Amino acid sequence: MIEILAERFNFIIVIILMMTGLYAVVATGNLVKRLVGLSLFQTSVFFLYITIGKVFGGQPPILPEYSEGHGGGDTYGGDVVAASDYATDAAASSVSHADAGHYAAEAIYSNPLPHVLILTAIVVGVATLSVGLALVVRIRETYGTIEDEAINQADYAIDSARRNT
Amino acid sequence: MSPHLVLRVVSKLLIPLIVIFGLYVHFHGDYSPGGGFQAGVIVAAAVILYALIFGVDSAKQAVPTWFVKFLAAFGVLLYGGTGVATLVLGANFLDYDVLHPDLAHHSGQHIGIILVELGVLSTVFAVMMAIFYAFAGRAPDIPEGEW
Amino acid sequence: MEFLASLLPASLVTHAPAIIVVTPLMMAAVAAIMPNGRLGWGVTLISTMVSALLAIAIIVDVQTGGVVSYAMGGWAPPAGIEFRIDGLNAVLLLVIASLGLLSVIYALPSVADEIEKSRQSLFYSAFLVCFAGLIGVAITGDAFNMFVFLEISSISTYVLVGMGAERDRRALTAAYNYLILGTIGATFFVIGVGFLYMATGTLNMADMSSRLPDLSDSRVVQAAFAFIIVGLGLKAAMFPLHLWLPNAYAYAPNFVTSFLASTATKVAFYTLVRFLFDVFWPEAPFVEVSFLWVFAILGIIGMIVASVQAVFQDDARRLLAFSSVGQVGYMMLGLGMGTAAGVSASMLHLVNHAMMKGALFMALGAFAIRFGVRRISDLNGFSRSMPFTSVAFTIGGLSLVGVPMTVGFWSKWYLGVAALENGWWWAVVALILSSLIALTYVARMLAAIWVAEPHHDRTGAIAHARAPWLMLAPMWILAIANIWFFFQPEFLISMANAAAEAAFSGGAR
Amino acid sequence: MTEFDWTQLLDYALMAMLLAVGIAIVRLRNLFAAVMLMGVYSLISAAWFVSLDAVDVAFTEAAVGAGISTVLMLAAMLLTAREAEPVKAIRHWAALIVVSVAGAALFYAVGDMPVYGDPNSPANSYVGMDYITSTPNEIAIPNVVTAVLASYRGFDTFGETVVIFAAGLGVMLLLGLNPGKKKGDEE
Repeated sequence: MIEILAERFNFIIVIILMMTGLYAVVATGNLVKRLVGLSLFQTSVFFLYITIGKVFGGQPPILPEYSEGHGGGDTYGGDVVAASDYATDAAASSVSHADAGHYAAEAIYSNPLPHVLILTAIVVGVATLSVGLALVVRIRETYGTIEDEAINQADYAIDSARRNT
Repeated sequence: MSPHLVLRVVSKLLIPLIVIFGLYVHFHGDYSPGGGFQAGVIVAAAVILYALIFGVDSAKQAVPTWFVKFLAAFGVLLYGGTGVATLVLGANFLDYDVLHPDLAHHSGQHIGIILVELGVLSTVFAVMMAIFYAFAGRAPDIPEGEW
Repeated sequence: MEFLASLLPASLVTHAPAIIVVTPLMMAAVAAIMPNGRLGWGVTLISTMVSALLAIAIIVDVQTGGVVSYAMGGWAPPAGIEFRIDGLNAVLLLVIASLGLLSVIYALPSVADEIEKSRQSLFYSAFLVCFAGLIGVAITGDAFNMFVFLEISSISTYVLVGMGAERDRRALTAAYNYLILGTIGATFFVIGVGFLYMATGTLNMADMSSRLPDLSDSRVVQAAFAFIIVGLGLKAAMFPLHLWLPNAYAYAPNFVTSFLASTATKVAFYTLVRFLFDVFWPEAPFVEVSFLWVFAILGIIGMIVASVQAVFQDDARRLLAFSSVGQVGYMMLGLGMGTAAGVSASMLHLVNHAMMKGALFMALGAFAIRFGVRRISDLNGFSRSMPFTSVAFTIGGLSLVGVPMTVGFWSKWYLGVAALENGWWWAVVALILSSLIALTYVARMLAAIWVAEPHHDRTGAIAHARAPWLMLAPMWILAIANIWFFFQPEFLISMANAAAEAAFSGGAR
Repeated sequence: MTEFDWTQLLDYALMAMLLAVGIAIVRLRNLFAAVMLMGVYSLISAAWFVSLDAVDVAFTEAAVGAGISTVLMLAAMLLTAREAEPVKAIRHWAALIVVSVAGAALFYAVGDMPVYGDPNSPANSYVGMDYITSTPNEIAIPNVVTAVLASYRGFDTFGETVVIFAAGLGVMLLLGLNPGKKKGDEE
């Protein structure tokens, strides 16, 4: 059992962070604090996706630059290759277009797909946070408080006042 | 000696560099980490720094609110427009190969990616500015002294 | 239908799935920079018309050619994003496009009355983004793309609900709570999709369903199922997860409520059906048990409890919002049967409920624009002053109860027949019981409108304050549809059966 | 985890810091400190993303997460309140119940999850890796993440741009841009 968990400690960290975020959202009465908990909860989802895509010994999924001119325009192609030597420290010789596909298979890269998904999720998180904060500012201006018990009491007072007019 | 003299001088030097770095991140997005989002946020950070030091009203003269609203809409239109252009040229939505005849070097893809990232850059920059103006414009509730 | 579809050039129809989502999004950007509200409304009307026409073209395509698949960016499905429209989401397209168009026609006077002048064009832009998001969720075939469109429609919905604050400040807290619960629902959905990606390695739903059956004992897939059901249940206002809905629908602007009540929860219900039947597969043990216990039982409890809560409401729109939660319970019951007849009955009820609630909320909006009505007691004696609106409201109310001569009867009938086929007599009892409760709260409202004497202080203004034409027309189109589809139900029933058949045949099997 | 490579120690340290900062944020009542710690939390997560080979995500998380979110929360906090009420006992226990149920569902599934960093786990042996082999031939740009972001899954990014646009709309609608006073008050 410990062996299984030891190999997957990243998921355990993700789950603990997820639960702290969820706890903050449910427990706190303060509206701003609840949004902080919500962004904590969303950030832990980012870790879940990225740790899926991690490959041991892998590099960031950025292929070494290779020449564009495998057909015409060799002169232009040559410079690019020369300029890009510093990028291919691992690769022995200069890399032409056809080799790039083959070369890419040799080096180990991490999975690029979760990175793309998480770029989207970060933006969604910030969008939700900014709309939430705009609502909290408006609530503060109309109700004068951002504690949800006080807000409920204010609404309840108006309701009961209206009910017996 | 106006207040924050050191801040003013340093920021006068820094802000253009930040904007240039933002554009570098955008245009170098094909080769190194970066792209529309990061670039938009960096350029917005530069203008927010300007607003913090020289006051929100002077920032509003530099980047007026109607321009921010227009730029946000322009970004979405630019992105969608690239897609509609590929549709008009006969391929599926957002299939950039039709944008440029030279298929060997995939220049259609490169053009499409740069255009799309420009759309993202302008929308993200405009929205970050809009959010900053919306929050910064309202009277601060807590008096300065109490920090 | 065919005549309308033939209007469009062939090249446009092949790209219809992309254009139907992109037009509202780009028109939203155009509407945002419009100088005044009327121009914003014009842009919105044009783009909803275009989307409605394209929706008809796609539906005709689906009926003739089976599944319509569109690869975004020209990349084949597992690598690129695919739009996939079969019988199941064709029904959704029909509902969203038609109700969206009618709501926009209804919008001009209602928005002019409730939203401040300088913000109307931005308001229409937010509506267009929500409209495009709902269509996107309905027709995308990629799990993560569905999350992106879910967020697009949700964020604009939070803003639209929050805009009700110019009339009633409680709209702000309603929008805030909706945002928190909606975001938790969307994040649970993303966790579920992440687990499915972890187990299958792909994000395309059709591809995912071909790889899932041989992973049936993997606990990751079971956890993914649980998280996706809770996430989408939150979005669909399934019974225990519906707490955000009553306040959100009650305090939002009237136009927003009439659009959301007839489309938003329906789309979330569709995603539940899509994931249950097309991504997961009903024979799996953990899915099998969920049918009875999660969907059927919770559906029935939801029907009864929400209808009872509706009876005790005194705010007219909150009453209808609680009844909406009850109606979602009907759909969940149909889904919980797990049979083709059950799913077809729930899809039929989905369309019928969209028509009923659309008419009801539009009528309430018309009452509100003239007299700013909030409580049911304010509705007294409205039949004298606004006869047309009252008749439309009555037709909608009777259809809600399921009285013969209205379309609600058929959905209750087919739900009952499906339940009996399944041998669930207790489901039929629950159906009848909740219909009786629905009768009480509808009768309460109709009595206020037709029987009660108007308030003394309004007799002067009550002479004949008819609702503006732009509000009456869509309201009456829906009211007439409620009756017409009772006598000509074949079209809706064939669409519902095609949806059920598509649900069962989709996916791996 | 065959031979012991030292970067693992860095990962352990970052994870420990993340946990500590996360729990501190939840327990703090002073909102100013919580917002500052949120910025710290984003920067540490950006650091861990770098060691997880997710350089684009680290860049975005640092710029958007630590930069803009912290500025936003500070501005909002300036406009609202600086101190949160203590958590009531009833809500504390309700939260613990919800959290333990969700946590149990997650821990139940940990057993079958692929091993951390396993190259032939289902996720790392199918669509994700195909992008690396097909990008040189079909799009020919080095940064595969940008290729997937803008071209293969370009429609996702279009949806994302609309999400940011919708958030901008929302803030403009709810709070208004309060333009310069001299040009007539737009509100």
